[in-house]
Amino acid sequence: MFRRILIANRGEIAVRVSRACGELGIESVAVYSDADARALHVASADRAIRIGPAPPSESYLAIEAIIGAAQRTECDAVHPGYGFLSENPRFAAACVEAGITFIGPPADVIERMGSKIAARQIAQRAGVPIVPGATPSDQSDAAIADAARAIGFPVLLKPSEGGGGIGMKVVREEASLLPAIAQARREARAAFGDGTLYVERLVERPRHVEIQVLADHHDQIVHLFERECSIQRRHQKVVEETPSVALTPALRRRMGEAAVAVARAAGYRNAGTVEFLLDGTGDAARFYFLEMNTRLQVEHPVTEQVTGIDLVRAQIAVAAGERLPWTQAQLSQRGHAIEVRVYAEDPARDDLPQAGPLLLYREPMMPGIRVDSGVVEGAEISVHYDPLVAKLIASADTREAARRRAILALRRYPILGIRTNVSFLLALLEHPRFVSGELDTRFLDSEGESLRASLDGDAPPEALAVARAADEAIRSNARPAVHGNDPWSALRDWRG
Amino acid sequence: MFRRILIANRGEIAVRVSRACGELGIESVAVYSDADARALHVASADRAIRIGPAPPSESYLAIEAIIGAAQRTECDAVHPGYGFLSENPRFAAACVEAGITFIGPPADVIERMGSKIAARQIAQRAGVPIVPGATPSDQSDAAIADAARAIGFPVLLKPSEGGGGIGMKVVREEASLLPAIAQARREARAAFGDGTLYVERLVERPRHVEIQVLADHHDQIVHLFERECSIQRRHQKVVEETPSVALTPALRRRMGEAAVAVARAAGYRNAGTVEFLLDGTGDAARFYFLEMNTRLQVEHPVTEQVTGIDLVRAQIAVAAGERLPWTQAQLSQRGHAIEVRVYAEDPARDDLPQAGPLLLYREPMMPGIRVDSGVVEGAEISVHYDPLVAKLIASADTREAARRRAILALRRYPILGIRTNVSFLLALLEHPRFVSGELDTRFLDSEGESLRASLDGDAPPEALAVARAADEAIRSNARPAVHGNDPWSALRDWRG
Amino acid sequence: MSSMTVTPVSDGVYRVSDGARNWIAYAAGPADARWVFIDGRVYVIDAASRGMPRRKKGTDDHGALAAPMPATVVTVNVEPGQRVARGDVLIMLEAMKMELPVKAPRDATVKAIACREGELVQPGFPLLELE
Amino acid sequence: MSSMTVTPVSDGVYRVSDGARNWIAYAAGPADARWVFIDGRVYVIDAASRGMPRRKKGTDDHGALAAPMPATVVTVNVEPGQRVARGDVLIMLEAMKMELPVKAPRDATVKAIACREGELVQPGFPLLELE
Repeated sequence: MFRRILIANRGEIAVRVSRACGELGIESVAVYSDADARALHVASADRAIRIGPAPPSESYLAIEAIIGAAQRTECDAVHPGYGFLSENPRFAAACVEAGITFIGPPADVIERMGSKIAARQIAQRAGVPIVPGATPSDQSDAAIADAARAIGFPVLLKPSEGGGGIGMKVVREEASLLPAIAQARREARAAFGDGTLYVERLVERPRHVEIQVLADHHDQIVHLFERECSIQRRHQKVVEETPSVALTPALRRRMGEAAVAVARAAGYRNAGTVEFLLDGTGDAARFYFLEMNTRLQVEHPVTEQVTGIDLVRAQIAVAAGERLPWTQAQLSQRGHAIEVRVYAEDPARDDLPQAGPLLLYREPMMPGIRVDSGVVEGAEISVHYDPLVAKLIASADTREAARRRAILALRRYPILGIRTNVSFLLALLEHPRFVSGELDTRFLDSEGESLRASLDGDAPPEALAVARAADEAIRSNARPAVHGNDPWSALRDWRG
Repeated sequence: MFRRILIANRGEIAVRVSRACGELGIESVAVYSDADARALHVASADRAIRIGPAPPSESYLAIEAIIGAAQRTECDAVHPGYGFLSENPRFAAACVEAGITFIGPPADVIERMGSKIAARQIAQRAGVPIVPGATPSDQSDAAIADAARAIGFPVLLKPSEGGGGIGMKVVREEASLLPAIAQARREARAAFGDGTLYVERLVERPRHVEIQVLADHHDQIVHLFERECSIQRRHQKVVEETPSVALTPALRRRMGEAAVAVARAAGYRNAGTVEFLLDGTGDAARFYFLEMNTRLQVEHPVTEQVTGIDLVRAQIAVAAGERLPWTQAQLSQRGHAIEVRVYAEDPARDDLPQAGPLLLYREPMMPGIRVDSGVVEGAEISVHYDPLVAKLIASADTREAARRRAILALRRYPILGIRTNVSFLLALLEHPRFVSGELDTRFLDSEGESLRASLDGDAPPEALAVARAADEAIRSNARPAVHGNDPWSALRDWRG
Repeated sequence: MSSMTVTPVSDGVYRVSDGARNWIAYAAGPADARWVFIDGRVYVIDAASRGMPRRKKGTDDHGALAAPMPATVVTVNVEPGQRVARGDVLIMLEAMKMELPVKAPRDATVKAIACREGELVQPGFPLLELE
Repeated sequence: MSSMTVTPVSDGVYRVSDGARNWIAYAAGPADARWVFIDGRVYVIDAASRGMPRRKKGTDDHGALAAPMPATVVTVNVEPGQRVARGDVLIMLEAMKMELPVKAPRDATVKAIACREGELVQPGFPLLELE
């Protein structure tokens, strides 16, 4: 087992990993930028080392600085968390060159699965379907129309160079096909200076369902079942849960086997996630490989809650060469878990990210509630990094009980000083379509406005009464302005 | 289902029950004494009602006051928590008379199982063994000696009127029997004015293992497996866990069936616990019925964590007439959970209870950690009630992982302003006998001193450095003396 | 309006009661922007208007649109004199790894543009003016 | 002694570093009894002796034994003039549902008894005096 692990990340995931190290008796080393000198992830680790100024490119993305820190602190492994360098094959390779174990898959696997084209080829070779589609080499109207007919309606015409939905056209029947091709080509040319079109089968109302896999260095691969992450906005997940209401035991087994097949074909090692688009629900549903994330996911806790497996501990054990201690048959799902992501953002203003001090911040502590966070009251949500404040995970025996538990916990989760999406999450958890589980990846596009509309409202009498009482309390008892002028700068170098 | 439940308790269990109500969409009504007007359990409920002055006899034990409060707030049920009136048959009967459902067993069952003699008779009728023993009607030396021989060595001679270990004599062989009888009789007479002796089989190094049962009003009874509570001191449990390392599947099944048999023989309803003394470990072990607790236990969370069942929710559902939703075969244990009780007491001074303000109080929030508490930073641990601050429950896939997790969490559980047993609990969790699971009910008697001895120690340099830094911080930033003079008394009756 | 009793529980935590219902509430912040949390909702209540609350709105629509936070100007999509419709994205900012569209709060004509692409702007910095 | 750097994290929370090791620490309380928590241990450090800490002991052994907290006197087990041995239970108090034995801190003779059974005593109240 490792003696000392450097955690090449910040925020909640750095705290999460350092706790796993603590439980394993491994020393943890935090790295931090100047903006994070007072961050919880730094204080939580057994050692801490500055790696650069606030901008990620000069700190959390600076491969040399991080490798140097790991060498100076004599770490024998590096955990990359998620985001930042976690899917950077150059970083994984640099760790190996420096004689440090990278807790994740080998660099070549990261590279391979990081290429959408290569990853899809691997999936296809493993017999796992991808969404049917092609960029016809003959880009004439007739050739594109033939390609569309071969794929079958409804189809999506996309600029080959595009992204983010710009210039996409849905074609549902033969009659509108040729006009749509012409229009799509014009728009593609206008937006990207290139009229080449990609033709793809349109999956209507798809769900995002992903499978967690775990592979050791002894050719054993298991999956830890699914997570449904259909509630997303601009490709950012907001709510995740497991099990998915859309899966039946047979479908779950098929998807699990497909994910393991992809991992095996890729030569995968450690924890990873195979993302699928799910078309329909139940035994008759079709699923298509989307991509593979070669790292721990933000939403890993729902899997931990429902399987009883600690994924971070498993990652460390696998990286240290241990065998997976369970066979597929020994793994099971029990109960239901829902994760909601608490973001520093203002739902009333286009989800504008918020930065500022947490004047008051109290996490709800109740049975079945887990909060993974990297902040404490008085901390500052920095403008430099992503606005995730915390993940709240509610677990219970049924989906409905977990949903109610999440609601109760959010109602007891005061975050003051910056706007957050807590009230938005509450409205979402109470939306009839969420209650019934009728989800698809466009849920927030179609329901977001109505959810936001429910947020406005004047302060009720009880809030006004508290505001007044707080006047009195603050007058007699001035609470420290922790984040006003800095009384701390004089505190260095006390001799102990 | 109920519309509104009055919680006839305070502290962590009142908070726990009001959260279960919130999850079920049932309104909760808190009761409070004058000492608890600012308590968390009061603020956490949907309604709150004062029931009397601080002494329990005039508030939390005042049956009339509580029934009156339930009637005034139009509650249709009462949850008694544990302690206070939870095992008082007059209270259960008074609820029924007032037309209010008592969430617990019927009054006559409470009464029957509250009598040690009646409870043992029920157990024996149900075919469940009790520790062999008798009070010979002939109290001559010869008759007592015959009784001792019949029971078999080692035996315990106890004053029939006694309690708390005073005047007890252990006899291991024939040779010392008659002198011991004479001495025990003398001591019994001196201590209690009555020399009548009770002769009992001595169970050496017994474990305390209890079985959780749950019975609905449709004759269905299940058990939710065991809890081992051998770590206790003066009959107060300190650490509880499940599963017990002493049980094998066969023994677990036998004990579970015995507990269900006792519950069935008693006409039991709702959640209850059958306590056993366990002699030995594994398939060959013997177990003896001790008593039945006709209420929720303090240590119920470990069962919840390992079975995935919410016991408080189940109590409410059963009291509302619902059927148990699972058969025995559907219930299972997964992983391991350890609960440690955090008490306001000073381990360095004979565990003297501590009262005072929580100057700083931050609960550790990490994966697999649950803290059930009834306090927040700034609250006051009152002299009037029991010194339990919180219960910390660590869950993981193995006992060792749960133990390490509990240790890590206690190391991140700052409680300042009053002494607590946190450092004692840490020493206990690291004791080689705890690590290996070699427990018995005299563990703390035999190991307590050595555990306490490890607690002393001067402040290390890092603590001194922090104390100095805090001087600076406090000078520039005077933190409010929340519990100094009362600036709050003027805050009543704001018009909102 | 009903009579409210406020009982402090601890630092920043209050119990509010209207005689029947009971709430746990949290408050913090300065008098001119007191933050209050009750039951999952946050209210920012200003001192002057205690009893006359208003949700603080982002950019007051006085013609000038300002940066809401430190951000980089990614694109400026309009020119002075251009007619814009309510909801049009006028400027795209980037901060905290996310794109932040600055939208027209109403139909209007662009009067002046006060930033350029690539520029780092501070909160409150006027980005452009509408007529 | 090594050089310690203390960095505040937030209200009452500090990071301490000796250049190699790192700790998260919590502090609260007045200068004459500053409570510090590090790694599961609590230290109460007085101002006068910063750098010369002592664990605050309960009853200073000046002969008089005092009640540690508000409590009821359940039994008085000794009489004036009686010889007692270290560890003997002299008085049994009850508070917070628990019995609190007041034990002899050393071998001594009871000089005077200042309380009686059933009495409610306040913290610091002298219960009895040893010679």
